[in-house]
Amino acid sequence: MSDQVILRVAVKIIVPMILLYALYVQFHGDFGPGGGFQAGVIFAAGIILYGLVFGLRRAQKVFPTWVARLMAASGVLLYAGVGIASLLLGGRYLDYSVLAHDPHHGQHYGILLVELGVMITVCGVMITIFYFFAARGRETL
Amino acid sequence: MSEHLPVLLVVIPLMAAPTAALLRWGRAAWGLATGTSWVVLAMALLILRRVQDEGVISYFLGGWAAPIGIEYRIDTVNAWVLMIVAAIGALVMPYARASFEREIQPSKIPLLYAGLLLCLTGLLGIAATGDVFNLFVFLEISSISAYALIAAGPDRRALHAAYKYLIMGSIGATFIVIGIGMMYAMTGTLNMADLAQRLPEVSSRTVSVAFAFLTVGISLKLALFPLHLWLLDAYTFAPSAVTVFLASTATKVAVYMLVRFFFSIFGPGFSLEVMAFHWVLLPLALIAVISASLTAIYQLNVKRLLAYSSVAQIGYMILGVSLASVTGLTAGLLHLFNHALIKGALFMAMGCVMYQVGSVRMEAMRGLGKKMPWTMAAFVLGGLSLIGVPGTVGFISKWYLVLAAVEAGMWVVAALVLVGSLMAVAYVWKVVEAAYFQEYKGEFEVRQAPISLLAPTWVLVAANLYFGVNATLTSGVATRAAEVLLGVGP
Amino acid sequence: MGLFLDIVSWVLLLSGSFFAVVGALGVIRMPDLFTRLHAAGVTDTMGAGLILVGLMFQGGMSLVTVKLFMVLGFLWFSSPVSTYALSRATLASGQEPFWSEDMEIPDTARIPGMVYPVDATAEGD
Amino acid sequence: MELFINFTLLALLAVTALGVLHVTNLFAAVMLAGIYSFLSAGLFTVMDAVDVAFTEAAVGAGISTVLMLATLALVGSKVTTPEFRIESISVKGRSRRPLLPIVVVVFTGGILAYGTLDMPGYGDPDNPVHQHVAPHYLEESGHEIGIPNVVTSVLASYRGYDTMGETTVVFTAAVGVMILLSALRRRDSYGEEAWGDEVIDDMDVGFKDAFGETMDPGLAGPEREGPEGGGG
Amino acid sequence: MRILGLYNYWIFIFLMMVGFYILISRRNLVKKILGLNIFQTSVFIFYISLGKITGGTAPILVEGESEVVYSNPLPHVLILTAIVVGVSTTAVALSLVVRIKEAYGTIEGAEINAMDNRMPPP
Repeated sequence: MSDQVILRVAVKIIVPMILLYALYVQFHGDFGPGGGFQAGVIFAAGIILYGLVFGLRRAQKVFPTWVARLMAASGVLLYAGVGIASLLLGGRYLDYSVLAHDPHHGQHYGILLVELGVMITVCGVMITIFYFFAARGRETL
Repeated sequence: MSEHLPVLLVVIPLMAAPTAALLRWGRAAWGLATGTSWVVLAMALLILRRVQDEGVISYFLGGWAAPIGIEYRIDTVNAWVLMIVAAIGALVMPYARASFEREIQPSKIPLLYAGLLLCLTGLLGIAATGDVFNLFVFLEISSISAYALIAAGPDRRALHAAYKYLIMGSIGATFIVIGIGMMYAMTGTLNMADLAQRLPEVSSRTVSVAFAFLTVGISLKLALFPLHLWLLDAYTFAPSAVTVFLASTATKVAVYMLVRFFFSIFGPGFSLEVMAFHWVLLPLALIAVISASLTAIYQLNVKRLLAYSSVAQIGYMILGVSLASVTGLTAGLLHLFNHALIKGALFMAMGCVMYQVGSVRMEAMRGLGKKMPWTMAAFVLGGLSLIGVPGTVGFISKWYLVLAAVEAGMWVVAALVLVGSLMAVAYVWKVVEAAYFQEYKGEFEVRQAPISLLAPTWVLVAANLYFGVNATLTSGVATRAAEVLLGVGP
Repeated sequence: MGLFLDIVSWVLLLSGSFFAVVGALGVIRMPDLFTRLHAAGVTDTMGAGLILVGLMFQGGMSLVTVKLFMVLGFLWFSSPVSTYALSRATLASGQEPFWSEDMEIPDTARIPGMVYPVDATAEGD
Repeated sequence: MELFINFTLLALLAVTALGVLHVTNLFAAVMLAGIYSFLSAGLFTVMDAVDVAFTEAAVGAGISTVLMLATLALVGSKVTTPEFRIESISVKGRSRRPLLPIVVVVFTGGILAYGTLDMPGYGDPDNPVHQHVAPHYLEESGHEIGIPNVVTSVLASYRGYDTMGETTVVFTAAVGVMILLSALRRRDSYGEEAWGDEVIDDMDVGFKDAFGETMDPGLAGPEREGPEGGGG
Repeated sequence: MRILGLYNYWIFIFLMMVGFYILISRRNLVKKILGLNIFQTSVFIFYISLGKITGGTAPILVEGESEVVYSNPLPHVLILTAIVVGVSTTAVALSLVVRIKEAYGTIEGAEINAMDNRMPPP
């Protein structure tokens, strides 16, 4: 269906708002409900919405498959890497207190990085899964 | 750095998995996976040695003390299971290269290594953790990767097998979650040691129900007799290397979970006296041994035959556990290790056959004794070990099992164990007969399996023989683990 | 003043709920998907809208009101679009509304390439 | 008031669950399952679990439903009618099917209900769960971690290792989906012919199905002389 | 009063069992997954209900007020993890269903079983 002007215009307006909202959820997670996981899902939902309306090919131009795959892997690596870093700095695994001169700041940095890792992985994974399902459908049709 | 070994053991394969998934070439992923698995094995051995020297290792993740944060708590039992899983992992990874290259589409191979590494991570995580919810999380890592790995098998029935496994596995996991939730509701904690302390104070109907749900949930993962149907198809249709890995590790870890929950968390007092679980598990284990062995005799597919045999062997392990004495538990825990060696060797031999012949049906075995002498010799030795011929590891575990049964005064049980062994003679003989006493009728030349497949197979066969002769090492550790579980001895 | 705001807010909340119920009834009672969509639209615009405005009065001059305002804006933007997409998908899947016999479908409302049964009967006559 | 909301939501949940059980069209079932997730998100909010509600709404009602719909687009949304099933393939023991699940379910539910008898009452502040570990989080996280959302503190720091496991689970799902769905499509080789019914009776087809694809053609063993699968 | 404190749990058990029943009684593969989802979601509800304190509020600390009663955050954290695990399982299960449909041409468990039974083991 190529002539869905209304949908396209609406999606063009909504998608940036969704992505922005995802970032809000990500960084507001310390003060209210939200966090890496929800943000990742919402971000992915934005891209998926774009893909649903504009088609898989255009979505993959905006957000290539390899990027999604890289994100899926690197989020986990970031999370585990924070653990390794705290280990190298002399703490226990995932002990954020050693990440900065002051345990309080260390915890803040740690949580920030870790939540970022969660968001990156979740976003990458959800988009990858959607791409794979959608690509399967295109072959069938 | 050595104090961080328990967590590094799990985190290193965890970090290797995404890296492997990003690699484009199967060989590179293979190198990474193999290297990782060997490092893991080295660490597991170090941990086992340290636990034996120094006693329980406790590691607070994130630096938060036990009930507040998550704890890794490694005693002899954990270290033993970690060693088994790591050892099989270290042998399966080198084996997987040739096997995957023959059975799997090339573009997917790096992903399969990632899957194997994740499965390894999950199993190690289950075995290392001292927190019940963390156990569930790692259980799911291993299960989800196992579903995908099984579905990668070449036959379309692999898909259905994986689906059935997924459904049963998810029911099992959900039951485990319900059990954990009820324990949490009564005690307010998730830490195993803390639970063990608090549960006796609140023993009640809720705790009994939690116990029941955990038992059923773990039995599903364990493929204990009436719940074993998923295992047959899963082992039959999975890619060869995956079958080797899952058959020799996944069910072992499930047995570990069972003994951990029964003996360490609920405590022998509650499990044995209040719930009397052994009177439920003992008959089931016996039925598993007899019926699965009997069915195995009639199988026309060797992988399926071995899968039935696995169900029977799981029966032996549970039999040992449900005898609930030091000797019985020792037999069960020894059989964890021994069965991993036996089934690893047998399934690896079948992987070699699959590689060269393309089928593991009984007809395909005809004349292979001459065509693939090393492969079939490995199978014969593994088979002897499965039967329990003296001089092999199989004998050691059967010996302890019969000893435990006699100790408990259950002569019938001891006799049934021997009957099970006789049945094993029957089904192993069927394969041997086809391989050595029938002529090869195929039209194309069958060659010897490549060395990269034969080497891991023979390492396992050699281990079968070595630990069969020199059993002091393994039985020593197993006995100590049994004593730890029952809370007797040092 | 506080009491007055409270009364206003409750009036809005209750009337919003009334529209929501009417919409729900419509969804159940209407004969086909398009008319049901029409009923559902009542819930989206009037029902949810009035309830949100009522809540804004409860929230007073705070961040909550700003957020509610954004929710309202989003709702009024997205619900017509989704209704439109839904009806269009229904048309594309082959269900057509109860066209009255002699009704003309204006060209602007047609989906290019789609065959309308009404035309077929008209031509047949 | 809270009780009333609670009760309404629970009743709606029950109706929706029964609806999923009842409807035969998969599309409707998927939408009802999405509604179920949404209602449970509402219930989570009532029970003060705002983070969980948020996640459930985003995941259960959002991503899950999208994935389900994507699947339905690929597999079709009609449940095959029973008549067709009997006609095409006879399944032995069909008549005893319906009884076993209901027995299992009633039994399981009964045991669970029995287990709740000794459970602490709902919402009671004296429950063991509120006495042991949780107070530490509520009282100490303020100065140990220093962020207001305790759930985030526990999630990312106290039980950060669990969350790492969770991230790995998500990644595992991606690996699994990639393994499964990057496969070459195999429909041409046997998907269609297996669908026709008389062909499958031929034993050799299965054998060819199993190995015709990935094995070397020469390696499928002596049984390869079977018919080439017949007309699909 | 005691029973009143427990009735919630019974409703959750009812919901769980409806999901469980869908899971084990339906033969359609997608329907089974829906049942699994409902089963798991109901277990989540059960967990969250454990953490609720009557009159409590969401566990987001309010500056300077010491009299606030917060609900227990630990079940929330556990369930956040469990939800993620659930959706991961669902994704893998659905891709399996897609592959099964391609390979067998159907997603009815009974038909697939019958097809499997007619094939010899490999």
